[in-house]
Amino acid sequence: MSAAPTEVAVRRPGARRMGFFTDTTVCIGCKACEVACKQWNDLPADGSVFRRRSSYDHTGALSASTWRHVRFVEQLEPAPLPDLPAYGGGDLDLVAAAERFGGVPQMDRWLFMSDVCKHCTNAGCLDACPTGALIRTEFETVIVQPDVCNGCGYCVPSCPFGVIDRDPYDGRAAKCTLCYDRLQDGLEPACAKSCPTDSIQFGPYDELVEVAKGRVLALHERGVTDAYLYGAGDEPGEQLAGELGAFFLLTAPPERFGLPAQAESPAQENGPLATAAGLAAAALGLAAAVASFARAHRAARSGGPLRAPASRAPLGAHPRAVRSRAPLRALRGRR
Amino acid sequence: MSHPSGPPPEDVIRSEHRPDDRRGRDTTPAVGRRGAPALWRRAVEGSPVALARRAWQDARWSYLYKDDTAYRARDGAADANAKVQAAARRMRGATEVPEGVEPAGPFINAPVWTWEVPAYFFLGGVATGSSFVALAADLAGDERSAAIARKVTMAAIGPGAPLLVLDLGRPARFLNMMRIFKPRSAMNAGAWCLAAFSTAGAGAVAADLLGRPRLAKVLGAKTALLGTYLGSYTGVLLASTAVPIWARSRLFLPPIFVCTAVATGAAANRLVLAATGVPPGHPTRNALGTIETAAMGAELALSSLNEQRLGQLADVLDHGRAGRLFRFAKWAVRAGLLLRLTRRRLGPWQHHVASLLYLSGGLAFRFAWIEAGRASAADHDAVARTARGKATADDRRTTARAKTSARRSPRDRRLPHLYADAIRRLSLAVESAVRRG
Amino acid sequence: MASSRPRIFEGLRELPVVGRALDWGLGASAASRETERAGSRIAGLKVTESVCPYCAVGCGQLVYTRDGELVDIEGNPRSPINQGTLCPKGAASRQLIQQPGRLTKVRYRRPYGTDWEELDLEQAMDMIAERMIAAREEHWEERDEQGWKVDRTLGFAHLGGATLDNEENYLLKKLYTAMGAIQIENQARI
Amino acid sequence: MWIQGSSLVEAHPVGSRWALKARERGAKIIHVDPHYSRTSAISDLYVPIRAGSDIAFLGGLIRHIIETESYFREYVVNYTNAATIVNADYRGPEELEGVFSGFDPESGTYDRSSWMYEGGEVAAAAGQREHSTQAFSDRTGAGMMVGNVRSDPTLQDPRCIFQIMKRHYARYTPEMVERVCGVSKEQFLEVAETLIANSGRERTTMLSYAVGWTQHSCGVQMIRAGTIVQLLLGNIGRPGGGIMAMRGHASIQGSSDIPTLYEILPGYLPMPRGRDGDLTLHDYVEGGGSKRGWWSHFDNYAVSLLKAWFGDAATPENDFGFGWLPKITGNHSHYPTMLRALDGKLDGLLVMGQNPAVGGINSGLQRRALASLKWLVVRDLADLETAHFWKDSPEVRSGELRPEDVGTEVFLMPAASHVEKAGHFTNTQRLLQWRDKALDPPGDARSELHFVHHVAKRVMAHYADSEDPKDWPLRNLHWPYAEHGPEREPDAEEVLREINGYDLETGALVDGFAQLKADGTTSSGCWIYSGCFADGVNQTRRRDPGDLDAPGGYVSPEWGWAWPANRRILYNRASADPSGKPWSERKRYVWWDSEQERWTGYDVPDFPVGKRPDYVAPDDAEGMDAISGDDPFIMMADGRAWLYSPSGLLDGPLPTHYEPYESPVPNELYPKMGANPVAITWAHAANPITAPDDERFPHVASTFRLTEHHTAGPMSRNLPWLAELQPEMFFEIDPQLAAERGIEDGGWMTVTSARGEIEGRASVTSRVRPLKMGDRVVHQICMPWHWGTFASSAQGVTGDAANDLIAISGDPNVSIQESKAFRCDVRAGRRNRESTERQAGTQHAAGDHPPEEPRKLGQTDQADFRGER
Repeated sequence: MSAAPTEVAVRRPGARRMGFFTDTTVCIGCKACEVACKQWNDLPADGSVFRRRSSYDHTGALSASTWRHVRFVEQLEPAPLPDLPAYGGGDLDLVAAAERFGGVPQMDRWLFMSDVCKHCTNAGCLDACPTGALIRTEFETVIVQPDVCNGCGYCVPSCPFGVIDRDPYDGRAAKCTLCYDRLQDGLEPACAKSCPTDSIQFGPYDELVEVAKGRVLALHERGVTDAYLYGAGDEPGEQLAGELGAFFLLTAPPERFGLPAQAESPAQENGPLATAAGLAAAALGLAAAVASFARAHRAARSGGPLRAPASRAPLGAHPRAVRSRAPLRALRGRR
Repeated sequence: MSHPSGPPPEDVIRSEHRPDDRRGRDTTPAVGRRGAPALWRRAVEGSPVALARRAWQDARWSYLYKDDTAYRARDGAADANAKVQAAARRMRGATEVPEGVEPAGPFINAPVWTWEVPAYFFLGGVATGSSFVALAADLAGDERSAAIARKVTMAAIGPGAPLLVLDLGRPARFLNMMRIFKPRSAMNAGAWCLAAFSTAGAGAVAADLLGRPRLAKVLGAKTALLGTYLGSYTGVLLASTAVPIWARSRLFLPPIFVCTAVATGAAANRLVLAATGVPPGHPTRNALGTIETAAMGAELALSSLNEQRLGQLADVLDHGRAGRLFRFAKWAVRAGLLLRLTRRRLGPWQHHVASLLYLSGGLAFRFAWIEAGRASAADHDAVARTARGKATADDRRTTARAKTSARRSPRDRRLPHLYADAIRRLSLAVESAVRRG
Repeated sequence: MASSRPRIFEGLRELPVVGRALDWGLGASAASRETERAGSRIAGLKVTESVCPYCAVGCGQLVYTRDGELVDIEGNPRSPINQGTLCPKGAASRQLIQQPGRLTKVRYRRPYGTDWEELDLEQAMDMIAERMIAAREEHWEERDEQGWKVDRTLGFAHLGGATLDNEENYLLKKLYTAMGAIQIENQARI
Repeated sequence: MWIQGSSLVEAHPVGSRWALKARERGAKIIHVDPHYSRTSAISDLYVPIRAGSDIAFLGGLIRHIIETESYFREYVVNYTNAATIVNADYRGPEELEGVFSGFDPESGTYDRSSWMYEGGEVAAAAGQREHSTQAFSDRTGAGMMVGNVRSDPTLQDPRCIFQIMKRHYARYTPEMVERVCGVSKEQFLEVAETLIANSGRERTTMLSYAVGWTQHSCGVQMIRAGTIVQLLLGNIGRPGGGIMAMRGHASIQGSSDIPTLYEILPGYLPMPRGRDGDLTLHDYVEGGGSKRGWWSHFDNYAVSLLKAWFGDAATPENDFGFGWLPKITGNHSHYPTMLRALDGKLDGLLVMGQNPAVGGINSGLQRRALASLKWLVVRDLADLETAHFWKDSPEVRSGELRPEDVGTEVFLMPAASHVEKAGHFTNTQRLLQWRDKALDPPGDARSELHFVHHVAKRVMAHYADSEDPKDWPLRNLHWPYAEHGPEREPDAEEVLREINGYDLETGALVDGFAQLKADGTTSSGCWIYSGCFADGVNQTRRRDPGDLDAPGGYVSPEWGWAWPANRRILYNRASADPSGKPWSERKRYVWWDSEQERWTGYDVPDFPVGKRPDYVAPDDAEGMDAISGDDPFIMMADGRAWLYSPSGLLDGPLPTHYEPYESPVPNELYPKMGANPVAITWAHAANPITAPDDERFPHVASTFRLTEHHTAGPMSRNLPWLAELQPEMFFEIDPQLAAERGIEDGGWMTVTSARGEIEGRASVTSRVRPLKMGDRVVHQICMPWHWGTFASSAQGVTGDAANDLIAISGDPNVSIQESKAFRCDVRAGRRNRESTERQAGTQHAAGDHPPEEPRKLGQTDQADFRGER
């Protein structure tokens, strides 16, 4: 499915939904996409640290200055270790294992996956943005308008995929634009263009989905039964954020790649219920306040247990209150 | 927001670069710029890109896996879709993370908000509560208390807006918050509500000072009604995120926040009124006492109920900074309740202390929830499990009804567009002014 | 699989007024003028066809320049070798040319000097030529120790060439051989 | 598709584009490598092997193919020298305990006469017994008399090459492979069966290697062994077959074709070698040329080159100036030159786009050598270790070198980048591709073309009126290049025209080397490139890919220009059977068109187009006439591919397994003969080598490349976008060894060798595995070598240089060092002194031989280890 036309902010005749199909089974983990993205969008390197147990991934995650990020998953064969979990890799302290079992498990697979903004149909960031900086384009992608964003940071926790982030120095939120500027001139996005093995494929969304389905079937025939699409081709009830504009072909559970098994725009999923609950509670609170006031005062007037010493005189004339006028006057005086 | 000290490294490199005088050629290092894509303008408007085929033809031309490969099955099998869907279901359908898979985070980004936001939440709550009190007092006929409560309301909400501005990454662009009206975004709605609330509240106070009690009453009532959203939307705001601990509390967070708001509002007013000479045993004071106690009681009840149903997710509520804050808040509240419910021995101060304890407890709760969110976002297992477990929790009752949204052909709204653009320009103008100044 | 569609939201969207309200602020009103004018910065620029300077695959590159300034380098889709793609190094080659620390003046370090000095290009060329000539004269061998005719100098040597153009290597080998220098080597030995 | 001794994906990511496409077309990818790399990740079959044991593995394949009779018999009999009978007194290592007949332990060299074909003989070209790379011509049997060699097409004769091979590899059984290489029998057989199943008429297998093979003490023989397998399976000269040398630099192929190498002239003409008495052009041609095959035109190429260099001054009377060319008398390659420098015997060094201070083997020694130069010229884009050694280097940090004590005068010159000058690169497939100039270089940055041109002008001016005969070449150097623009830049196309060559009578450009003559009426700067300017068009600038989807469209003959004569696949006549029909319709490439009586196909036929397949060369024929119609390998004197190499190699006619000269294990096959007996090392205290019995360095180390970095790093370490991708030097180590040594993943560890010690991060991973070799377990440590100690950019990254650990040595044929297998030890934690501190001062304590004189491992003695003991 595609986004509601009411969401589309820029309209151009004949514009179709465009997207990415990232096929991890042909990814070679070269990181060309990461660099090509930084080159075209002129983004800075964000620090060089050697990250332990990170295989060849030293840039960590998507950020305000890293819009493509390649994840590395070292998956091991159970043999020769007796009680090695079905999926090895990052879960296992190899040194400890070597000490415990005196064995070294074989590499089973080394999986590479180039992560990117998903350009969701139901986009959490888009729903959250209070300024309209985030918009849905004519290609049904989701972009931040740098001249509008005021860095409120609400989109950051609203993204179920941890994509968009606020730059600590610049103060604005930033993420992949699917090279909105290049698309205007019929150029494919920088990462897709550079990808040496076409692991990142770019094109009209519906065509990509057809290619992807064919790929899954082909892999199944070859015995790669783990292959599945993440974010496209699902039944309406089962879609990820109403289908992802940038979807993936994976061969391991999504958690291996830091992807949620299911996702939805938080605002759409929780907003209505929460608002209802909140308003109800508030109404209740207000009512309760009014009620307890009414009760107290009625009781006071009817000389109930809360009876004030003096008779029906209005509050202002209350003897003790008279004594305590000074502060009140002082209050006025200050004005 | 909190900025790292000093300029970003790439700016340092650029600033250290000495341009070469002898040759015109620009030798500034290409080390990138932050926060936005590079220039989105054509070098020559209306002219194409040299040596590039139009309409993404390059993408197709260079496409690697053509018909000469077995890259994909082409004969569209009848059950193709079913197979593809089944494959996905196998891998991500189960409600538990597969055995032996350690979720490899990070999955989501933690909220970037700093102290200003919870502080605002607290003050907003106090203001909401006060507005309620004002209305209640009015209706109960205690006009002077109402007038004071309205002043308290404004005193509380006054710093709210500045705090919000402070938290922005680009404070000078704060106006953009009202560039559009977008009910879908709790923050946008909240901003509008805050504006309306403050205006109404200010109006009411003004009316009081000008001795127009009737108008004051009306505006006060308006304020209180707006308060019903102002007091609850902060909870909605957090609940409408991907942060597990917030999202999974979507039915509880807003009520909890309302309770805190009412309680702290009442407590604040109780103290102020006492200070302004409303005697002990005065019905207003009594009412306020009842309200704050009841609200705080409800808050505690809801919180613990929520913790119960959150199960493992709630771990972040007991650990780290969030845990400490929560513990403090709870003990403060419990102590308050205790003081309230025991027979008074320490004179009027016993109840004042209780009110103070409620206030500090309320404040602590706000900070605690933000901290909890940060911790929860960093808890990879929690995020992964939450995503897997969507079928559980309160969704279970919702009936399956897959229906795509109606296709309404949207009318191009000219006026909002012009307004939005005006605001944007204004913001940019303010920003450049600030930059210059 | 557990359904995650936000049915409440979808449901609300169906409603007449509320439904419409849910989409307020999302349409055309949100787009800024800048966004509507967006386009690729290389549109209308001069392009030059080149070849990647890193490994030996020989990927074609397109170099976009604006009045003598480098704007963008990307793969050449017409090249049958890379079809527009590049590896991370090739994709970074704009930064190679505009790298921090790129030299634009001759740096000179005098014997026993403790720091760099700047040197005029022509003067540097003169000094280098003098030294090459001196080394040639000083170490000229007409015959080697076993009396064989060798007509050469072992006074100076050359390293490098695998990153140079063939034209450059050709002239280097031509000049060195004419000078009688034979210790000419490059990375092909490694 | 078979990848061994190369990591295609890591070093040539875009090359792997086509590997992936092949995989999606059903190809199987096999990767044999010491460590599991990104190449292994895309392979169907990954086989871990002990670094340096490849020949045992390949020999095992050869044996398996022969024993199981699964070789491509028709191909082997007709296109290779399998049937040829060899000299009666040839003896192989099986008989002589690890050496071939003719070994002289005294000099550690071979007298190769006994290796000859029966009836053949080698005209001894000048100085062939020296330890330096043999000329290309020599390797192709130049100067061979092969007129009346006998052969036995039934392959039964005990002295025919096929039978010799059979005996030679008889002991290379799967069990032996397991014991030597640590490759399990099952995996070995799987590889063998896959190769066999994918070779023959209908299918072909491509073999890709790189420096993982060349950088060994028997590197050339490893490649030969791979060649033999490919020939037995009929995979040479056919589409989807062949042997791909994946080269590492943009124009490293070009810099060998038009060499900045000491022992060859452009087009692989041998550099003249000094000898007793004058060497005339005639002697030179006699020694280098050949009566038969393509090299019979040797004189045309030599004379045309001299005409290109000395123009009108080169006349038949003065032997075209040949006599004035400098002559080599020994090994003047990179390492001996640096060793001379180390001993203060070298005045100056010009370095252009190379970083020996990091990329040079035993880089500590290289840096010390730089410090003892009088002057040093470095041309590069930015400052780098080689120019900076005196200011900051491990030696400076350790206090061994103090700037105020280093007398080297350094010129660091700004160079123009690839888009700031025009010119052409030759890529790894021999494809010449032109680059247009996109923008001017900044400031004083200039192209090397500009540099050499203006230096040349100064030098020639200095000698303009010298009387000294030795200055003749400089007085008469043909240097006509016009200058353009304010920077007075020469025009690269003018140079390319000279390389292509002229017909000096008409002044027209020649269309190919067939037109070159020996009478001085033609000129050509590099005969194999002749034709790159055919029809007066810069062929290297052609940019028409053609229709890639058409049959044979993948050849793209109109894109760039490939030497020779725009041929994309060499020896492509072999893609057709002896009768000229394609072996397989599916794999048709070049075939005989009987209607038009000519060879035709997708590519330019690598064969005389008119020569009928059934032409039989008469025994007394000379030149190309001596090549029969079914002899596809026209560069070889006998038109056959050589399974057995009677000439051209210094360490044996057949590859045989020797251990790396630094190996922790004995040679299972030839216990008496550990390493290659004729491999070169240089005795120098600063270049110690670990003795076989030395227990201190029990592990095998090997180096590899990363996708994110380029060679010695200046082109990648200083670019923030690349630096952040691989920020620190690291070592890949297997968990078992890590557990033993208490090394933890991500923590610091130190690797030590006889040369030095370097630190880096530990990457504890299953990507390297302990190898079971029979009852012995060997641990391998794999490390990238891209880091150096200096960064020219604030966001650049630094680290220890792997080459600080490695010793200078040499393959006997090409004197390339053994850097892919050496001995080391590891420990947890950081090093407690500078990487090369242990070697401080050794440059002054030279060994007992003049260091530039190479030594043979065959005659290794304790002196070699004095530096250590």
